[in-house]
Amino acid sequence: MIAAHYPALQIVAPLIAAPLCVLLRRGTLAWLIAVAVSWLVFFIAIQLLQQVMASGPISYELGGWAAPWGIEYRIDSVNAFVLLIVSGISAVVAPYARATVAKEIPEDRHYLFYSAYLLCLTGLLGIVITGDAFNVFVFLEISSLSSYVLISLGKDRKALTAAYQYLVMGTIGATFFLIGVGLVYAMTGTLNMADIAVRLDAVENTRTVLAAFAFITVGLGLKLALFPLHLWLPNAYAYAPSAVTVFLAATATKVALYTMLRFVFTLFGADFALNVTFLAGFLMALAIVGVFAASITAIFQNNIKRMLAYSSVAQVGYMVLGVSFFSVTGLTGGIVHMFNHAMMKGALFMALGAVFYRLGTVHLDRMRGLGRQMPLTMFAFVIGGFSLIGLPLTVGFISKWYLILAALERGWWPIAGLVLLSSLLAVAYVWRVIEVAYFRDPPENHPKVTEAPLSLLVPMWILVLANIYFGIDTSLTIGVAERAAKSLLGLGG
Amino acid sequence: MRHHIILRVVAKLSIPFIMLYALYVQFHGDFGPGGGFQAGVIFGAAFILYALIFGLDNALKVAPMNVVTFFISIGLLLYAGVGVAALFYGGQFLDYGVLASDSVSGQHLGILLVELGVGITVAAVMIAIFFTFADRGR
Amino acid sequence: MTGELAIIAAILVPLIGAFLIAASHRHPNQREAATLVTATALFILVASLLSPVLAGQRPETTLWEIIPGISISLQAEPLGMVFALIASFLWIVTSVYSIGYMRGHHEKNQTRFYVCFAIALSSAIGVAFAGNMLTLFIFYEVLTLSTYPLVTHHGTDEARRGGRTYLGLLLFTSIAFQLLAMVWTWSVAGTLDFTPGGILAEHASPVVFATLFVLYMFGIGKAALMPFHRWLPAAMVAPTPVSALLHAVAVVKAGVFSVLKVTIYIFGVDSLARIGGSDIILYVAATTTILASIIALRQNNLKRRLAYSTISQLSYVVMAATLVNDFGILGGTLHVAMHAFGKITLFFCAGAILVAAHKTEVSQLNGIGRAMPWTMTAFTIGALSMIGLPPTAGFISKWYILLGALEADAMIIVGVLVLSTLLNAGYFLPIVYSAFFREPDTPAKHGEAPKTMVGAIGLCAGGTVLLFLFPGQILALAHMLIGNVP
Amino acid sequence: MINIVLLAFLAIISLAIVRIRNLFAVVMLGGIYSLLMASIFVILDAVDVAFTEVAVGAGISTILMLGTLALTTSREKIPMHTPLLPLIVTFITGAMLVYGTWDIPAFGDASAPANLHVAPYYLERSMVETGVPNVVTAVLASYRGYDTLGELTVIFTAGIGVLLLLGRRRETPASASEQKVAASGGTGRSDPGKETASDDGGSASKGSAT
Amino acid sequence: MDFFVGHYNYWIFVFLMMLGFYVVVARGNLVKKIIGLNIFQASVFLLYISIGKVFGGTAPIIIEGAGGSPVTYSNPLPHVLILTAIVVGVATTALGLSLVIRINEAYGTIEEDEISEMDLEP
Repeated sequence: MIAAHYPALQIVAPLIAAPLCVLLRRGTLAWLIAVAVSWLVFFIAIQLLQQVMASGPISYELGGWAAPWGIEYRIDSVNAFVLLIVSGISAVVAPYARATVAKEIPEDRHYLFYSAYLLCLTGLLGIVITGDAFNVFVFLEISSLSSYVLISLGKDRKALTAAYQYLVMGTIGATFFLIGVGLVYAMTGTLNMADIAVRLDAVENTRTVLAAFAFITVGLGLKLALFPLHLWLPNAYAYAPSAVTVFLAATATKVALYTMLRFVFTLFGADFALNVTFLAGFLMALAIVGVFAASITAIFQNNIKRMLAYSSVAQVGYMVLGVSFFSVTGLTGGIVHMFNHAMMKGALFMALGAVFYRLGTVHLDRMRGLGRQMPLTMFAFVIGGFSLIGLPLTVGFISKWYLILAALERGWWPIAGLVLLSSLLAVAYVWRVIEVAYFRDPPENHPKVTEAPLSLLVPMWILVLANIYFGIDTSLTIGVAERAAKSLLGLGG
Repeated sequence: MRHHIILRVVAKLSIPFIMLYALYVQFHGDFGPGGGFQAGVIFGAAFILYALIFGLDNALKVAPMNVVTFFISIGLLLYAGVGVAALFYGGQFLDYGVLASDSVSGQHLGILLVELGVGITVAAVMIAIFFTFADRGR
Repeated sequence: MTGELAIIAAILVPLIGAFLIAASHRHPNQREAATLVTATALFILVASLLSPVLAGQRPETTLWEIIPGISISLQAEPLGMVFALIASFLWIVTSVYSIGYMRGHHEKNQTRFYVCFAIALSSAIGVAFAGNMLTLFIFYEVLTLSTYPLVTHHGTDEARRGGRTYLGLLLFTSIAFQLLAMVWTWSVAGTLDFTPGGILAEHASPVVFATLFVLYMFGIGKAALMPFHRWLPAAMVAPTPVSALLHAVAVVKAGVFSVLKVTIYIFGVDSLARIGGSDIILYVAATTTILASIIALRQNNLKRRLAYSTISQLSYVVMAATLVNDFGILGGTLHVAMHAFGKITLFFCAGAILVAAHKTEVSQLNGIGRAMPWTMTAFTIGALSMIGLPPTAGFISKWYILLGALEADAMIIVGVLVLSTLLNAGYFLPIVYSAFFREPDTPAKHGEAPKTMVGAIGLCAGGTVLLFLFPGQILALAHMLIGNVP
Repeated sequence: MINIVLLAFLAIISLAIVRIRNLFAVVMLGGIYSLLMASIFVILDAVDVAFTEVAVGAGISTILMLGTLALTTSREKIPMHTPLLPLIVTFITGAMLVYGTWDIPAFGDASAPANLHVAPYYLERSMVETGVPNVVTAVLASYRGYDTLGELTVIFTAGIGVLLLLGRRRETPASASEQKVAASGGTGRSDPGKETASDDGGSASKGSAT
Repeated sequence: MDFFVGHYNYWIFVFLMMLGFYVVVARGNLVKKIIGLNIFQASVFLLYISIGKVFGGTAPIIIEGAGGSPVTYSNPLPHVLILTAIVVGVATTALGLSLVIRINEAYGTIEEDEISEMDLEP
């Protein structure tokens, strides 16, 4: 009986937990709740994924009102997978948060912090799970508002400006999205995604629908930090509290990309996107330029968190590139890279969080000789870096493989070449850190640092091992991603 | 402004009525315009007015911060609680129909409760935000 | 034990060894004992595979699927056996040698050194026994990464720069060309398994076929074809045992081995001969041979001279492969082995000279033969082998390559071979001459290097001669190889 | 017709908001903007929305703005250069929207898809199914109750956020060390600070009333 | 003319949207940006409500016993959506303003260019 309500619980559990944290007013309790809830939603997400893979899409009508009149959850292989990513990351970040939060946030705010964290989780899950276009907007705002707050809690005052910048750009993005949905509603009279998909065909060639498409993609592009719209991301990730950076970097952009996929493929349909708009071309160009611009910028960063933030922009480029092929292989690559990137960036930012925990900074020269002082942390960083570069036996390699394959399938071997070259840029910026950490002597004038506490190392290494495991056994990731890609392209699944 | 006798008197007189009006808006929302959200804002406005006229300290005496935050959570919990209750009565989440013997009165009850939840949280949040803003100013 | 198990064990043993070494980092003796034991165990394992392979069996095992349709799979076939045998045998020698060297030279981070060495060996064996291109690629990359810390071992600015060049070039070539070629092959042929006669011929158009061949050849940067050879001299900053590892045991050998493997099992010799596409590389290799020799001629630093000599010697193998006929393959395969022994001898000598006499420049070697007779005799043997004169192993392989060139009646290549032989003579014999027949500038106050080192040197020099006298086993393996080539 | 006139006013007011640099005036105009918007909503039969817009736009937002101005400054600096890029971006966006509205069903058209597909169901059935005459309330609280739950969560988030950002600190050593901000705004001001805030509010609201 | 009447609302909405958007992207004063954001969002409310208007319709509150003459109502759905949107708007404003206050405390200014100058010197 309870299994029937898993979809609702997925969202309601964190949603109820958030005010509970505020009621209890105890940091530790709030943390325990956060951990418990994260694990619960992770468990539910696994159940849902199995259910979907076994017996097709699930629909859950909220308030018992049938679909076009009420709001429904619609879970298929695509968003079940994204739910798994988000909740999985949260399940490892929540335990990780304890130590770093204790260090970075005044003690009397902890319960509020965890409440905000849970709200962010609620928002992200809510965006992914819903089958209603307007409902996406509501939960988008929940996640956005909470992430503005979370980011602004960073120790550096730049965190405030970063959060403000994000707030402005994020709100613009959300409002664009809202305009788009409004226009769609004006043309179809419905807000239910499936319903829209059906009724759009009739009015597909009107200017209004075209405009709607433009506004929705741009709006989501802002949230996704697609190349020219990425300006908010680097500072936001660089100055946010460690735990927040890990969580957002691993989940937020993925969710935005998922939403874009959902609207482009499910609502408007691949043919519309390909033929009426020139989306594929745009996306590909932006993706390529973005990958190179961001990677090159990353090479010149001395604040390593900032460096990885830029690399995140580049990685978003890879995902979008995969999507822009509009082929099963390409989409598979893009979708699986969502998962893989969550793994690698999670691990990397966790390692940096541990460094920050000990050093109080993530500046490159302060990391000299860290390979000896924090061996486990830095080795985690190394493996994460390999994964970022796309070396074999890591998840990064799998993503690269599919992207190149997709390019070659279409006969666009120059694209494949560019992808490979860009991954060499990754070598450049990853190796700066590795060299400094392992082949330089630690600075004398600074006190000797020791290895990070276990509460940081364990979650970090869980993700590191995930990087390796899913790099050598891709049956789960590729399996789901391929099916998701097929379902998006309307080839069943 | 603490010295403006007229203002004080007017405020003293009007605030109860504002609150009364808020309640009216709250519970008349089913029939006329209005509902939990508007009611909450108006209710909050009453406190804000109080704080403006009699100063923040007195306002905080009437509505201490931790009480306000308590209500912030309570409202949301009430709303979500109604939804969960529906689960226990064997309906979908937020399906008020199952809350009472017959569907319509169930709906009625549910709507009443969630609107109340909305009202509480909105009012509390408005008060909290204004108080923190004002508090920052000193 | 069965062949399948032996293959897997051969890859696992060095890894286990690495753990043991790391575990005993506080007790040098225990650590080095672990190294030696592991090395010996590995050699025995590999040798145990020899007889079944010679008997015509192809023990193979498929582990799990990495990407739908492509698995990690291992197979022991003649070519791989040659490489594996050399690598595992020379590891023993190198370990013996490096114990003396590292102690005599008081290096730091010795544990990291031995651990990475073991991992490198494990991956080298993996390359040797790879059953498909993906497996080969994976181990190839692991080899690159595990040798990087060895190259950067000293951690000085120069070392870091060298390391950067080393890693940069190897990763660049492998990712930009090899990976691309591999994915392309997969999307064209739908398989990456190494199959006698090749997998591409019937799927790819001549243009794609040729393009892919070029991509592969440059993609295998470890074969040091110009213009991607710079990493080899750059890696000279590393300690001598590492140079030995790079030049003889694992790295460059993995390169030329992959060249042969790809030529034979991905493209197929006769398909290449029929469709063509190999000529470009043939001439690139020829040019590399000559240029490298000329550069070597002008190097005064002994190790750099050896490095450039290696580059030219590697191109022999590439040439041999791209002659695409039986003798070529035969010669190439043999040369992998023969050059290994010759070159390791030379490097050990260079190291011994460094440790004992603290000399690095060719010009300093006058009369050193008096002080270090054993070392310099070994050096002479190695030099002869490089030049390709009897009674040394180099003669045999070079002979077959020559035959190959004649059969392909590529007179240019014949000319190249002759010329390069002269050049080799030109940059090795003077050293030998001045070492024995010139008066020392200053009376030498040093004797031979530590015993372990001299022992290792003797072993290698002996090997070089023995391979000339009894090339039987390796020859047999190589012959099976052309047996496979229809 | 009155609709057209009010909309014109709206446009003018917002132009003024863009031009004027005294932020107090701007905030007041913002209040008027909301009032106008609300009256338009009334004309467009959206009474609930109008109600809310007044309460929020003219009420809460204005108060918050004034509070902020009291804590910061009320003069906007004149930028030295007129930014070109924003203009271009704005015009592209606007052009795209005008283009988009070309095919949109005419305003007030009863046969527009929006008024034919889902909405009629609510108008017909809500009374029967929920017994609530105010259809907006019915849809808000029941048919799309989940949206409203989300909406409430947004408000909740805002509350938590403001408390996290500005909430009074219980002086623990942790928070003391955390005091990175130049204490100016935090502690420097004394009671009058708030007084001015409310004072401005009072006078200004008189101003808007007249 | 009909076309004009039929699209007037939307064009006003576009105009307001542009103004608000311009203020947000062009102005350096953080408070002004927030105000711009408000105009920007409010314009969208206008869009939705205009979509929902039906000529000759009345507010969607069912009048009891009006059985005889069928009453036409305006579309309630956009109203619901906008109620939510307004709330989201005020929430954003509140957060934005509190950020502005904190920024002012940390930097002593709320002008973007001055802040970025301060951020340049580490």
